[in-house]
Amino acid sequence: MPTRRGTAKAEKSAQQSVRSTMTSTPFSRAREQLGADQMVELYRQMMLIRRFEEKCQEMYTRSKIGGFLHLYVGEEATGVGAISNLQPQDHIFTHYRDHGHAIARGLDINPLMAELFGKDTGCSRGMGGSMHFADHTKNFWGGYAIVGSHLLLGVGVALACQMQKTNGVVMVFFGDGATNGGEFYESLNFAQLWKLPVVFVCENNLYAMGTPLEVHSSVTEIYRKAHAFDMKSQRIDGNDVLSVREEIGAAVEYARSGQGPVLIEAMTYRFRGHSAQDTQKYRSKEDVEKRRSQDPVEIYRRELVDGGVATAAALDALDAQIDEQVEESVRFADESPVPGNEWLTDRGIYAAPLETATVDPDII
Amino acid sequence: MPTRRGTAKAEKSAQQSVRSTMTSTPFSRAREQLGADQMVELYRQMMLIRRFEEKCQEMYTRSKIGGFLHLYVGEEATGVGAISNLQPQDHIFTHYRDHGHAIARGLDINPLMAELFGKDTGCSRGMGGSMHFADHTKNFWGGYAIVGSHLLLGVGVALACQMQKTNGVVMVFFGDGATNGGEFYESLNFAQLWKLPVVFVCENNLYAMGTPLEVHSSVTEIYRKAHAFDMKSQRIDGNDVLSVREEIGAAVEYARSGQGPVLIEAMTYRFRGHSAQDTQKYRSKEDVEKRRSQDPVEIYRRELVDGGVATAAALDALDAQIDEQVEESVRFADESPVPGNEWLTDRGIYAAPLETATVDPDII
Amino acid sequence: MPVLTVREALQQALHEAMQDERVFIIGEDIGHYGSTYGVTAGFLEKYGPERIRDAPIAEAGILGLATGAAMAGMRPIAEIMSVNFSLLALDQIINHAAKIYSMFGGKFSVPLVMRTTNGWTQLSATHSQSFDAIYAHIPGLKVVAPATPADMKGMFRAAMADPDPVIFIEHTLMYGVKGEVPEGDYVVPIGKSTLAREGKHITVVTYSRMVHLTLQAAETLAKEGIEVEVVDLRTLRPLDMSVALESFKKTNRAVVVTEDWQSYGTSAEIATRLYEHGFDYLDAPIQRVNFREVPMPYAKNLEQQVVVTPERIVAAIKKVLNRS
Amino acid sequence: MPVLTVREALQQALHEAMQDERVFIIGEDIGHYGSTYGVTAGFLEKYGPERIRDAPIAEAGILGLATGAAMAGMRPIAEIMSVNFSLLALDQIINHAAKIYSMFGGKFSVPLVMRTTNGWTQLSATHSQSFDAIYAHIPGLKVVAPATPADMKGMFRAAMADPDPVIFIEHTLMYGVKGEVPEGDYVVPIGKSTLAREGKHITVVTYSRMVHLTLQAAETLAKEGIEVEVVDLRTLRPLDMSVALESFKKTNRAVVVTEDWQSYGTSAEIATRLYEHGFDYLDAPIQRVNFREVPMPYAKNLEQQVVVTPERIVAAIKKVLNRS
Ligand SMILES: Cc1ncc(C[n+]2csc(CCOP(=O)(O)OP(=O)(O)O)c2C)c(N)n1
Ligand SMILES: Cc1ncc(C[n+]2csc(CCOP(=O)(O)OP(=O)(O)O)c2C)c(N)n1
Ligand SMILES: [Mg+2]
Ligand SMILES: [Mg+2]
Repeated sequence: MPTRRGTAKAEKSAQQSVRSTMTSTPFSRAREQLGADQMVELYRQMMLIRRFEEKCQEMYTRSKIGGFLHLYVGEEATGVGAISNLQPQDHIFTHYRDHGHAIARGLDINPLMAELFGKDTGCSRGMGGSMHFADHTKNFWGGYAIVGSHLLLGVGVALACQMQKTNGVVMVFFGDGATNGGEFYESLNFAQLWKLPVVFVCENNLYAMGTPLEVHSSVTEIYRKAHAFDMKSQRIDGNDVLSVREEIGAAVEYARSGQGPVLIEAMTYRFRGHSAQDTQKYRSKEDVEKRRSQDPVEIYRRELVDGGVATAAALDALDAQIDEQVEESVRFADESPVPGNEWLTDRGIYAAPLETATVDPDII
Repeated sequence: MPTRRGTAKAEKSAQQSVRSTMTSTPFSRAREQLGADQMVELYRQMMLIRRFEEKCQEMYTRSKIGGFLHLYVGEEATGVGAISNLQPQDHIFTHYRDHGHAIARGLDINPLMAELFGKDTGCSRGMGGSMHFADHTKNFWGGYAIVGSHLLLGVGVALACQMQKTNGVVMVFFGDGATNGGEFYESLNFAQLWKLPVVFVCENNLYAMGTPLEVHSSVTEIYRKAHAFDMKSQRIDGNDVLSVREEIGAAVEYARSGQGPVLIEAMTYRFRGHSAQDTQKYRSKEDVEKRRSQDPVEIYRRELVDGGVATAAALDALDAQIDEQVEESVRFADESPVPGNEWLTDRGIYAAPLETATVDPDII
Repeated sequence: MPVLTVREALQQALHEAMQDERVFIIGEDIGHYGSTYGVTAGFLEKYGPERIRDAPIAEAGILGLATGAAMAGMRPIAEIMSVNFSLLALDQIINHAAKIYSMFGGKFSVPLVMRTTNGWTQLSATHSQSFDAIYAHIPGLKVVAPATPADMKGMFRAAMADPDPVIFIEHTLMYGVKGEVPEGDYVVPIGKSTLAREGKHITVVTYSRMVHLTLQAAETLAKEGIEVEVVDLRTLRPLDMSVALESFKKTNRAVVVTEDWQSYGTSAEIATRLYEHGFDYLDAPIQRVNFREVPMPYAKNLEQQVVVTPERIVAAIKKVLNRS
Repeated sequence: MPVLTVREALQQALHEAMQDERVFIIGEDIGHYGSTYGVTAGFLEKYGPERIRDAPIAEAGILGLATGAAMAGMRPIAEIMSVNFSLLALDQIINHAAKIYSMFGGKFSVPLVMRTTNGWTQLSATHSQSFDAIYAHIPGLKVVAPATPADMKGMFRAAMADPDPVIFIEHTLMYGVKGEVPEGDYVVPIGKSTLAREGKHITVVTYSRMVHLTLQAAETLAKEGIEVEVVDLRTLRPLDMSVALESFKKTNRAVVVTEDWQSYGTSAEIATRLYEHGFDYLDAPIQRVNFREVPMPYAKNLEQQVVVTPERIVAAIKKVLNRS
């Protein structure tokens, strides 16, 4: 099982690799191509996701947040690395485990925390909650909670991009468990058949809820599912933000060039339970501890310091700033008003309510 | 495009072939292993299907048959060759184009014609019509009319076979068009994941209704779709009954041995429209004529005669017998009573109707 | 006014819709095959494969792609050949198209039109269903089922102009029905029922193909001096009961005719609304005429008894009238 | 009699069912995860992976396989974690499980039990729906939604003994509800409604979790001298109205309480049947109490207004009583 660059290497289908191999390392290339500021920015995003979600957990325990809470803790490198390749005209669709993708796309965390608190200032006006973050100004089309079902929406937006000639690319995130439902395959066929600009990013964290990969899928190398459609695909190490950025960057360029979609399987691991309800009897504490000791955020921090990109002191200062920012988001959410009752009328359901209402206003 | 043994050869994935290649021909091997009677029996079945369906067309024009009528004319070699490998304890599921499979499985044509006439003596008591032939005594589980949807039922029966240790194998027929819907992929995953004894037989006749293969599927070699599941698969010439029998025979044995499912793609062609309503503007008359000139039934007949397996006179006599049999089925159907009104009550809907009825008996 | 068939009226509306570059059609066998019921015949040749998209047999895919494209500024028309197959797309329709506007706080909208057909003709159990009640049950959708060529055209235009997902229900046995169709910018708003025939003795509330059968029944009864008022609902969601209630207040008696299974079908909601809002005007229980509640048999002798006929409508009307 | 929770009663019934070798359970996260709502916790360890089949996230597949296996002599229990996901399996359920018996002339049967859950708790629009009306609309299915631990056990046994497909609807907010449960061979037949509370002033017809909320409302009203009779339908298809009508004839007034959207929901059919068969006993229009007809909002202040509460039931009852 691939874990970290240097310790293990993600398996790759030779035929499917979307970029040529080089002798330098992702780190050295990043230093050249990205520069220090950008490299620290990736760290900042990962750490912001981490701290934001730790706060979410706390707020959930304190019943400030309701419903389901699916944390991304441990998987930050995948979302941050992947999304760092996108342009403003590009698009994102994701599932219920959507906090990380939203933050990586640059959504302000105040409306995110407010969303979790069910407030009117929330990014979805308090109507969606944790599973349904969205921001239309950032082409962040939202988190969806029917497993596998949103892939088709992403492919639909890609079709719009192609027909409108916007040069936009759609990135769709989903889990390993989402690759067994019919809608996944229909998505791949449509995307490849019509050569649509989609990058499918499967975050393979080895479990679908509590069902292990090998119990739910006849093929455990998810990237190989693309072979049924002649689609380019690749398995990558999802825990190394720089290599994620590179590999998925190549996929984004491929899709943007009009050659068709790509399926990326990013190997990763979630440190927390599937949702706040999970007792995690399907995996051992030792396994989880072992993975936690290879924390992608920690390791990247060390790399930055060891590689001379940033000083520990600078990163400490950044961390403190992040903590403050997260605290501020809680204050913002706390002080925000709850959504109004117009959401219980046709005005809350339809872009164009009709004269004859569908919701009886006189309902008891 | 593979057509006939000798003129073109069906493409095969080397890795996927389920039987070892030999230097002798299917014909010579058949003569050794099957013997003349069995070889003629295959001819008889193909010809019976052909004549039965020509009669169906006639009866449809005369409004004796209603609804949709999807003829198998031109594809007989696939069904007959495939099903000739099955034992009594084996099972068949098929789609709405089910006449050929039913006859190849040995269903008496009298109840089949009666079914088409909507009679009580029909194989499905007149409740199903052309698309829903079935016979529980022959493990012929019926034709289904929601494209791709019945594959899952077949996999479910295979699960029962495995759990009940019956040693039975399930053969499921469907078209090229059925391999794009989600249920197809879910079927393959379940079957491979649980190593179920299923032989999936895709009859690739190059069109889904009027939509050409390359317009509906990103990969036009359907057998390759099995690669997403590590499933054995193979493309074969579906127009040569003897090679169909051999190739699918190997697949059946593989499935029966407990090693898991196999996907067979049989290349074939339907001579008639998709259904009786079809104007066939999506293909040229010349194409159809060309394919008709390579009629699998005719060619097999010539092979039998040229190879000295049967005399032309003997086959003529057989044909005459078939004609008579088909006429008899029309008489039988004509003279049979229509189904009774108990089908309009709970007795027609439930194996165990309840005291409280779901169908209001006093309905106007 | 020109007389057109339902098919021709729809073709006109579709051609008009195609003037908008954001519009495209996605569905099975709409192009190369020439369209199952002939509505989009010639469209592939005229508009090309970019805009007339023959889709794989993947109903969830068709609806999912159309929904996504609609969110991103296109105006897709998704065609599901038969409503029976739409079950495969219900997750997309109910969990996405109907939810996206409110679930994301009104930030996205889904200007999608899904065309589909009810119908039967010895097609047996899986090809003869109506799911009108399922669609009409879902907040977030608008559901229309016009009966006349004019309404087909006018309501299709309204559907295309609407920024919300509209389920547009046609009927395979109605494509040949003829009627006058106004030319030009003719729009019939969603959510407005209408009177299909004036009468005074009893109100029949119905929609889609049943309007025509009810009118036949009304003709028959007119000869016996019974004047039937026929209300065509045209839209199932939102359900505009104003015309029906107005009529009911005059006639005090009603029959509801719908071509679906009775229990938990559309006639239940329609009847309940009549009872609820017309309670003080009620002279007799409302009769419902529907499919008999069985999977549709293939055999013609049985099918004929399952489906609604003018005779069954006449019988129901007489039953209500005799009662008082 | 032992007092059990709904969860425990179901567990008992499931363990009993597993005594039959033909029975197996197929569903998502029923095994390794330990069961989403705890019902099948420990089953994998006890019965092994052959019979406790953790399935991929493929709802159509789960139902399709279960239907096929049922046809071939097994007695599968298919679990769909939440009814919201069952939309993905509706084609299998409606076009296959419900049709196979009659479509093939009675030659095959489908002894399948599908367990699934309604429920909500700030889960937003796609995780808080009820599709009771959709299932209850389909001939060929039997649809039950018991309210008490005893009925859960007794009706689950009846469902397992039934050779037809049974949709068994549970509720995530009801697993902890306690009640007495008879031991041994206790069967509650499908299709029989029952009286949950005797009263004389008004009849409330309801089922599933709403029974408990209605009983709470009845307690409140009892203090004001209003005696509410509560009918628990228990089965939605077939719909046994005998107990409700009997009660209605006594009280002449009724409220229908269901936890789904009002329009075209289960309350429409229930109310219509009351009107149709109780017409001569009617003193006032029937009130319906349901979900407000919107996709469920996440925000708690809004969700609380969408869902049915004892207060809303009380208000509806008072409205009906004041009217006459
Ligand atoms: C269609 C559907 N079935 C079941 C569920 C319940 N469910 C929510 S998340 C989940 C597991 C998904 O696993 P995976 O795709 O690997 O994503 P991960 O949570 O691991 O990121 C399940 C079964 C659902 N939301 N939708
Ligand atoms: C789910 C579904 N969608 C659409 C249809 C309508 N339809 C019936 S047959 C058919 C084409 C199927 O093509 P293929 O699978 O290649 O089989 P063939 O008819 O060529 O044997 C279509 C679109 C259907 N019956 N079911
Ligand atoms: Mg996962
Ligand atoms: Mg085909």
